[in-house]
Amino acid sequence: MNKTDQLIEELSRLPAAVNRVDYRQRGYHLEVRLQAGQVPAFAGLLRQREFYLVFVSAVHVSPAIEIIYQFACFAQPCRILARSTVAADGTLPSIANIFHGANWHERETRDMFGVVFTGHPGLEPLLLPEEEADLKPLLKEEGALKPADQIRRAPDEEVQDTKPSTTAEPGAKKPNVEHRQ
Amino acid sequence: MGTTILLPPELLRMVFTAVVVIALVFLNSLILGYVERKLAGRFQLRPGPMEVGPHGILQLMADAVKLLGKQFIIPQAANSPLFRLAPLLAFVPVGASFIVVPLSQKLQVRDLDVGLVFIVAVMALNMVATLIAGWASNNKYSLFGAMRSVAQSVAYEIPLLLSLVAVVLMTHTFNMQEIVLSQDNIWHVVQQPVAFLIYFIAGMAETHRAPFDLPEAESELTAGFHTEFSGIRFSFFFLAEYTNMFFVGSIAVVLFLGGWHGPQLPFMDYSAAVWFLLKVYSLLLVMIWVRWTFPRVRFDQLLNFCWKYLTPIALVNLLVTAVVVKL
Amino acid sequence: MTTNPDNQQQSFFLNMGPQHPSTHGVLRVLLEMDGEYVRDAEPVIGYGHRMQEKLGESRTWKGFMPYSARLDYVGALPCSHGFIGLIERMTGIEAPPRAEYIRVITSELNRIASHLLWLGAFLLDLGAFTPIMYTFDDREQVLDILEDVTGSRLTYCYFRVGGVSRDIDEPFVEKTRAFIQRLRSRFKLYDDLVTGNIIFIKRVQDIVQFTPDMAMRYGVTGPILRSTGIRYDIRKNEPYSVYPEFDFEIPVGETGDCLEVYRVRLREMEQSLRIIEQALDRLPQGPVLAKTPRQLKLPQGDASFAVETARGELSYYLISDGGETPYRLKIRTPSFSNLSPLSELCRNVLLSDLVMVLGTLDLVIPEIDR
Amino acid sequence: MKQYFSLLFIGTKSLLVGLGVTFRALLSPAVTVHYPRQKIAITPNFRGHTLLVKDRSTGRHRCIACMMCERNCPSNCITVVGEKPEGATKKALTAYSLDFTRCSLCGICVECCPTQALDFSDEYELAAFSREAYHYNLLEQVEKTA
Repeated sequence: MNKTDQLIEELSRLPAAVNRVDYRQRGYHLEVRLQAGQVPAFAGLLRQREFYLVFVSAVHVSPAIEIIYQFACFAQPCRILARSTVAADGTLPSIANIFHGANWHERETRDMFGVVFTGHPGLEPLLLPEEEADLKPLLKEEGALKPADQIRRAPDEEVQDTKPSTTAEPGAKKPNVEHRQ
Repeated sequence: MGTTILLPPELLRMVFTAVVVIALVFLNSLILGYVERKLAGRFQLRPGPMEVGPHGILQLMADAVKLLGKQFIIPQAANSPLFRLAPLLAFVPVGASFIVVPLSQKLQVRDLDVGLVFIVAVMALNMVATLIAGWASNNKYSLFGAMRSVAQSVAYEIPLLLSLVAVVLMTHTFNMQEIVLSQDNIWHVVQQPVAFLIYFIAGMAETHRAPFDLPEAESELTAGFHTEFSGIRFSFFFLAEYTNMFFVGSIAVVLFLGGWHGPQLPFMDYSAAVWFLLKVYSLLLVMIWVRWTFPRVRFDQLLNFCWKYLTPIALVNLLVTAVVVKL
Repeated sequence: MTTNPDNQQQSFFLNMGPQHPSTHGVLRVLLEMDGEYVRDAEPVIGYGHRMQEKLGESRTWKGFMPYSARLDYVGALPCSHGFIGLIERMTGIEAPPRAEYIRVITSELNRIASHLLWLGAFLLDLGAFTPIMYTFDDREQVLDILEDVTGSRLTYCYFRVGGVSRDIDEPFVEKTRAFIQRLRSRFKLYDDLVTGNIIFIKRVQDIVQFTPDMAMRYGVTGPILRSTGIRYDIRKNEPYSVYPEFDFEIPVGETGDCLEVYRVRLREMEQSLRIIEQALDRLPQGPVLAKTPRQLKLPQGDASFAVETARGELSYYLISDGGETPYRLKIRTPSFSNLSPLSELCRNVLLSDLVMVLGTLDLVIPEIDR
Repeated sequence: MKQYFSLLFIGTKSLLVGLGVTFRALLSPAVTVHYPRQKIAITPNFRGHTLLVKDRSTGRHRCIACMMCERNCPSNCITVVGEKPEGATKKALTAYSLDFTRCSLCGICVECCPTQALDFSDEYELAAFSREAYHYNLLEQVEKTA
């Protein structure tokens, strides 16, 4: 039993849904689905297994914002992508006291999405100015928001055929006329 | 002086020398500023100033005109009188100390018997100017610069004095003329190489030249004690730095490199100043060379180097000198 | 002078930046000082924030291509490499072997250029004015070579999905070989001028300690991580492009102090030269741009792509809903994570040491802020 | 004590070696070019702002006003206006403006052009007092060139 298998077993005991994925297509090895409450336990486990934090970020989908964690390991090629949906009140436990680097990543995520990480040592704005704390620029607008299943790749789906598409260019790319004479 | 009445020829000589010295001080800054920039360029594989005048020799003039034309800004929170005073205080004492420097046998404004003591006393004033400049700016970086300057000057004055005393022990005089004359046969640098080296290093530290330019340290303190100065008052610091360098070089030449001694020239009493200046500038070139080669030392290392290396070695050197002189 | 009344010790705050000569851009570090000793150093970032991730969502992947080079403008090609690699991974397009070789050659040249700039700027932080001119002399050679093939000197837009925009020719190969020769002979000069210099050694040795544990907690990557003795390089651990075909080493240090970081970076340049040399020797013939459809939609789903830039791991994570523009594009930049342990690193060091540590981190501020 | 003197010795030696390096530099020629009196040859592959190319055979530009460049431009800095003259079957270009202040010189417009009507200029000495100076009218430029 190699290290990755051990890890999968330990993760499933959390319990978390673990998927092995094709690295060549996805760029990571394991896909993990977490409940909000399991996040600290999951991070603690990876900390013990000597993983490092690549990033914490989020994506705005309906019904709720998903937080994305990526971890990788110095010792073996194993990149883990974990997802968790924020709770109904828009909060999620912080992992900043387990992986100290998450401190900034979580602050950035709060800037961009307004997700509140509970237990974070100081959730102040990081990139955006303090006076614009309510900006949340990466939240999708009404029309652009997609349900979560529309951004998932179907399991075992082959890479799409790369035939020339016949669809027209999007109208959104029309230049803004009043700026240019 | 009291009741002594100066004879007209002597008075004439003094006035003439004073004019020469003042001209030299200002001219020196222009020359040295240009030479430094040109050499810095050459050390860095580039030509240096090239635009103003042939090979850029008028560059410093252009800079001076620019600085004269600039507004002098006094920060609101600065201590205005001190802030105005500091640049003058930085420049005037060093200028004044040239009174006792013998450029040649006759080109010396006033030959004091305690010439060396006078010089050392004036040198210490430089530190006060830096302190006032840093303090009056009311800028934290400037204050850092000022504090560093004080600590550095206090520390490095000790090995500097010890190395000078070694020469005094040999010549039994503080009189600059007599020190030079005592080197008629052999320069003190041959008898006192260690003292010369220590003097040179400590002198670089006294003048805040890299790698000891901690009070300015632009990568740490932006520009240290003169961060807030602009226009003509900034140029006074600039002037003071180059005058200081020239001054340190002059003392080294007087004490160690045989002063004006050199091959015979017509009007030797006056023209020997050529040899003097030649020696001074070759020392200054080495200072420039060092500046454009090394990284800056850290503050604690600077003091460690002084207390752990320079001071003990200078003390041992002084002891050995004393024993040898006594025998 | 403001003092902090809550603190028993008389400490005060010092604003270093956003305009300061050694923060290398608009970084501000809020320092709590006790005399010249730094009690706490908190980086304040975001002054160069351009919302690159939102730009990624509002433009097609093709439109984002030039932006990818503007993340880390000092080593732009590896950044582009990551983005192009990601699109190729998602769409399944493969670049011809010659294009992959060219990508590796230009990326490595760019890495050398970046390290040379760092070397000069780092020494400038330490107060040595001359080395930066020597490193720029070398770096200009790289930029000339790259300009010849990419058309620009800094923010290249050279890689294309399915290849590169322009083939390299014989003069390029010759110039690159000449540059390899030249740089190899220049290392001696850097050793004489810098590496052996007692002032330099005393300034950087044993001041702060990077540890593997700290690297894991903060996600520190790149030469700083390797200086602690961990042999981790995306080019070896999760190889991309044609890197597995080359024989090169990952230089590692032992103690993890700033001198080790310096040594690792210098040795990395030598390894990059080795890679370039091998790539030039084995450069395959053929096209440099695969036929790609004019309109190319990204399939629904997500993918990640990590590359080793001069500063560490840069990774893109793209989520597509199958539309014209990415649904979400996350950019993970190395300096962001490398800067975050600053407050832990710089406790009770002198102000000069803090400047030295900032120099060691090799920060590119727009890359942190994105 | 031994360490004390060995450090002193090694340190002094390293400093002298360093001085040697800069001294050699002092004696070697400058590597910089005295711009603007001297200029180095610019690579033919240099990417300046884009130009409409003059077709040698027809003496006119090749633009067919298909708007590909305008649509593909990541920075939205190209505006192409084409009109169909009466009786003609094809659109003719009436205005091509490039807002160079926003251009990122990525070269996508040059690559996607179906008629190779665009190319890079080798203009690199750019300075002006207003933004508007960089709003180039490429159609006018190509018609002016002989």
